[in-house]
This record gives sequence, structure tokens and C-alpha cells, in this order.
Amino acid sequence: MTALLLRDLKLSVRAGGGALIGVLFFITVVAVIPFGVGPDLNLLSRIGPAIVWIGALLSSLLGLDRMFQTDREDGSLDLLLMQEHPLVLTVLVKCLAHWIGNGLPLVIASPLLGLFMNMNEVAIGATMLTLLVGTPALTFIGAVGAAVAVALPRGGLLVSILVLPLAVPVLIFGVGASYAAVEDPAPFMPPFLILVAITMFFAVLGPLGAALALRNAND
Amino acid sequence: MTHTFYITTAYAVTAIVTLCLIFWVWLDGRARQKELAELEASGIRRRSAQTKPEPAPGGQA
Amino acid sequence: MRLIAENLSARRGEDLLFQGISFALEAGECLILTGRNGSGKSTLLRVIAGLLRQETGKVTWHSAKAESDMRAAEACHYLGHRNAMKAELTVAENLSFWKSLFGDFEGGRGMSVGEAAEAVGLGGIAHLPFGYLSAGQQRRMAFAKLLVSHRPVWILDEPTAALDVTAEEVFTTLIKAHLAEGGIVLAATHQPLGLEDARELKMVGFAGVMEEVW
Amino acid sequence: MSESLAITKFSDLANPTRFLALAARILPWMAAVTAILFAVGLYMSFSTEGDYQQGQTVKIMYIHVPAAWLSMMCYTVMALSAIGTLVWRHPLADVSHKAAAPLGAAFTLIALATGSLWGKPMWGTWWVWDARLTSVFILFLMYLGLIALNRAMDDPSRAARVSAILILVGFVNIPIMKFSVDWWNTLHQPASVIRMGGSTIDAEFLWPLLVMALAFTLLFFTLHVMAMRNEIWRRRVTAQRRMAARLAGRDNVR
Repeated sequence: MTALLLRDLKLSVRAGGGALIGVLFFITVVAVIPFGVGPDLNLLSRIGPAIVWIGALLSSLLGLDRMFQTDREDGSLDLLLMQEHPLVLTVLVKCLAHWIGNGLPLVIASPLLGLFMNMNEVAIGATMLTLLVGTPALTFIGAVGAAVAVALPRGGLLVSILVLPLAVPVLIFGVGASYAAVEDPAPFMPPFLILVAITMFFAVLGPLGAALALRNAND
Repeated sequence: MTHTFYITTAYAVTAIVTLCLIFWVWLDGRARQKELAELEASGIRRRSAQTKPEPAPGGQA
Repeated sequence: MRLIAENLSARRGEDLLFQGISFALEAGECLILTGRNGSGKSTLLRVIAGLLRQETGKVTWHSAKAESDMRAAEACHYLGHRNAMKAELTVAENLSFWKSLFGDFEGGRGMSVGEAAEAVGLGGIAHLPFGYLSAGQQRRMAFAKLLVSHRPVWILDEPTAALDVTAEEVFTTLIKAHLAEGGIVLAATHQPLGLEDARELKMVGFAGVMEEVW
Repeated sequence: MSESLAITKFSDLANPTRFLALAARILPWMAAVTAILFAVGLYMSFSTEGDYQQGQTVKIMYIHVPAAWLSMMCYTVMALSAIGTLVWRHPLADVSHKAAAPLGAAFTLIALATGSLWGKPMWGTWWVWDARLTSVFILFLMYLGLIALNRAMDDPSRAARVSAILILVGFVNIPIMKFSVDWWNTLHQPASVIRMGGSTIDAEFLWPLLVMALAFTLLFFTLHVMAMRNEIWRRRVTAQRRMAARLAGRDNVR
């Protein structure tokens, strides 16, 4: 299993820099927002956490459909499906590798974008922390979509449409916790802990669903 | 105060959507039945309704 | 040690590709599937490898130590049309990944990565990225994947596609060695592999339309 | 067959041919009862007085609430069928959740449209990000996604299995979504918004509502059975066309 993790990480670094494209997309999306809403710094700092979160959500959907597709194209998926390791575990490891390759760079890039959006230090820290906890949930639930994409000839866009409604709770509590850290009356911990709970729940549900979908979509 | 406009619109929307749905399902059914009738006319029937054509041997080891 | 298939049938779409296929392979036996394209060779191999669900029948693996309800696929190596190797990684990285992922099946040890590359006649170039190799070399390296970890059953789907005569001989030698060690080989092929005492199963394809539910 | 005897028996009872025979027998009755219930329900709803607080708009409730109820019930029906697809691999279950998706989308659309039309006189705006409306909207998106997924795949049995998985994942998610939207709503909305339905409903309004809900539910089941029948016919047509092509090809070879 460690071997699988290492291989996928190596691939995400070497294969055309998929992670890099995700981060670039993230930066571009957030960077065009001021052109849309105007350079009002107060407004930007108010909507900042939400914009950064939405940008991260969209970027993490970007590379999702390739998660199993590359393995299917070269036949590796067949061999992975044949192995004795529970398929759920294999999928979980692949999710982790995908997150380290594609999700973690987004988290690391988020403080920079926080500065662009004129957010203060607390807001930047809170956004980064919620992204760190929340983006794995996006990858896990996205794995179901990625497994479905394996069965589809041109599934990329459809997968995003299918996954986005499921990702709404993550967005709500991620952004909610980020705001709670800045705005005084609302406590930070409850939404943050709920976000943690959602991530853990998706860590079970996502691989289960994805493994089931891979078994059924394979032919 | 009455809101006749909203009420009629709401009922009209519901009626239109429901009727569209009913007609769609109904017309779909008609089209399928017609296709089945055409197939029947051209001599293709369900296998259970005709004598089984002998299956080709699947190969023996 | 034996691989038993009972009354297998499978379909593609609504068509029954084959039905009622049964065989039992003992240690050291080889079964060659022949037939034209689309006759269901690949489908049968994928069913045995557990990658496709069969309509009827079952595939079982029996040996002294095996649990009775074990999936036969666990005892199998599968070499499909695609090589299952990443073009971005070096051959050695690819092979050692599969070696550690597969592990060894009971009753044998796999070769080291270097030995395996040597065995398919490409010892010197294991450090190259897989994508740099020619199609024939890639196929040979994909074959080396079967050597790095031990599996008693080899399922080979057109193993000699894109290979020249010398490479074919290498493959034949390796398959014979595997059989001599008590392995089992199932292969689908157009060309004769040069195995003398192999059993042959002729696939004809299209065994009829699926017993329809509709 | 690997299936157990009980399941074989069950699938024997519910095979498509028997389903068609049963559908042909009960559909006229279902349609008739639905029509009668709608006539009674509509008469009742138009003959009741308006609520002192919400005025005549309470009449919208008689279609909005049943539609909203159906949007959720339909998803439950789909989730149950999805289990049937994945666990028993029953062909009728495939047909059932495929046929239900457009119906669910249509009823969800009705719920959204009437909710919006109710909201305008009540809240002074066509759309509020009210927790209930928002959840129904997300449900609508999920229906549309499932329909799109079903259309994108050619092999019907594979499409059925894959969308069954998505239906179930979505079903498990619905409580989380509901909870998160509620939480989000209390965070962002001042409590001044008039809550729909929240208070107890007078018996005067309850009866028409119940009759209408029953009528809508029966309408759904009638349409569902009809749509399932259509889908079975569709598959039968495809199967026979394929067989015709196959037989023609074999004759040429000989």
C-alpha cells in the first residue's frame, strides 16, 4: 500500500504537473474575482474566505476525473482490482495520494491568495486550517465521481456536476468556520468540529462508494 | 387581500408541468408500442414466444 | 493445485459470448484459447481473472493450503492487452512497485527486479523511463512483471502481440519454465506459442442471444 | 446460478412480463382513483376560506406541500430501487430508478416554482435562500445530474448500477445536507422571515391538504408504473432489434 502511495505521488509530480495546473487554476480564479466585484478592499476582505474556499472547491474538482482514468487507460486498474487487499483500502490510499498531490498544494497556496483578498492574519490562518481539514473531504466524495467517470467516455464535466451538490456541506461548514474565527459572536469550534466530522464520514463513504462503482463500472 | 395572480400562476404551472409529464409518459408509451408492433409485423418475436433457435456450441475443452 | 472452471458463461451487452465452458487445469498444464477476433477469448480470460462477472458458473482454486472459498483471481497473474506500466516512471520503479504491491503467493518467491529484466533479455535498460522503450521492449517488460512476484496461474491475453521471433522464443522459454515448476498457464493467442503438450480450447463466439429478461 | 433460491423465486414473481401484465390490470384503476382524488381535492381546496394570516395564498400550499413531499418520496423510492439493483441485481429495480428520476425532477420543479410563487407575496421576493427551498433546490440538481448520467451511458445495466451507487451516496448525504443548510440558514438569515407551515394547521386546511397529498402520491405511482412499462418496452425493442441484426448476420454467413 505504501508502494501505491509512493507511486501515485511520483506520478503526480512527474506526469505533466497535474498539481501545478490545479494551483494555477486556483490562483487564476481567485485573481479574477476583484475584476468582477471591483477593487474595494473592505468588500474583498469580507468575501475573501468564501472566495478562497470556492476557488479551492473548483480546483479540486479539476483533476478529479483523472484519478482512476489514467490507471484504467494503461491497464493498471485491472491489476489493482485483482489484488487481495480490500479494494476500499486501495481506493483510500489513492485518495490520500491524490489529496497530497492536488489538495495540499491548494492549502499551501491559500495564504498568498488570502493576501490578495486583503484578509487579516486570523482569517488567513482560519481559512488555511479549514481548507486543510476540508479538502480531503472533497477528494473522498470526489472519488465516487472519479470512479463513475471511469465508466464514462467523456465524463469530466458530468462528474463535477454530480459531485458539487454533495460537496455543499463541506463548503458551508468550511466557510462558516472561517468566518466564525473572524467575526466575534460566532464560536469557531462547533462548525470546525462538524467539518472534521464530515471529513471523517466522507473518508468512509467515499472509498466505499468508489470501490463499489469501480467494481461495477469495470468491463 | 387576495393574491389571485400568484395562486392562478402556481396552479397553472403545476397543471402544465403535470400535464406535460403525463403526455410525455403516454406518448413515449405509444411510440414504444408502435415499435414493438412493427418488429412483430416484420416477423421478430420474443424468444419465449417462438421455438428456440439452437444455440451455437460454446466450445469444448 | 488446480484451477477449475465450471459451466462458465458470459455476455457482452445482450449477446451471450460463450456458455457452458468447463475445464480443470492441474499443475504444469497449459490451456491455449484460439479463435477469431471477438470470439470471447479476452472475455473468458477476464472472467477467470475476476474482472468481469460471469452470467453462470464459477471459477475456483484448489490447493493444499488454500482456503476453500478463496477467489481464484488471487492466485493469478493477468497480462492484458495493455501493459499496466506507467510511461513516466522508470522500468525499475514500475517493476518494484508491482513487486511490493503483489507480494508473493504461497509456495514460491518472485525474482528480483534486475533478474526479471535479465530474464526477458533487457537487463541493461531497467533504469530508463518506460515510455522511452519500443513497443516490443515494453511488452517484454510487462512480461517481466509476472516474474517479480510469484503467482501459480498466469493468464496471458495475446502475450506475443508486437513481438519479433526472438522475443517470442524468450516468452516461450519463460512459459515452459513456469510450467515445469508446476505453474498453470492460460493464454489467448493467434500465433502458436510453440508449446507441445498444451490443451486447446476453440472459441467460436456468439453462443446466442442472452436468455432475455425483457 | 449463484443467487439463493428465495431470491430466484422473488425475481420470478416480479419478472418484467408479469410486471407488464399486472400494470395493464391495475393502471386504469390507479388512473381513475387519481382523477377522482384530484377532482375532490381541487374542489375542497377552492371551497375553503383563506387563512387570516396568509390570505388566499394558503391555496398554494395545497399543491406546494404535496409536490415537496413527492420530491423526497421519489428519491426514497429511487434509493430503495438502487438497493434492489446492487444487492439483488434485479432488472425491474434498474428500470424503477431510471423511470423515477424524471418524475422526481418534475415534482421538484413544481415544488420550487410554487414555493417561489408563494414566497413572492409572503416575503416580497421571488427567491429567498430559505433552508427548505435551498435543500429542495440541491435535490433538484441531484435529480438532473442523475438523469444526465443515465443518458451518458449506453450499456443500460452498467448505467443502472453506477447511478444506483450515486443515488445511494446522495441518499446518505441528504441528512447531512439538510443539517448543513439549516445551520447555514440560521447563521445568515435574520429570524424575521415568516416560516412556512411551522405552526399547527387548522383542520379546515388539513383535509384538502391530505386529499391533495394522496392524489399527488397516487399520480406519482401511476406515472411511475407507466414510465417503468415504457422503459421495459424500450429495452424489449432494443433487445429484439439486436437479435434481428444478429440473426440476419448469421443467415448471410451460411
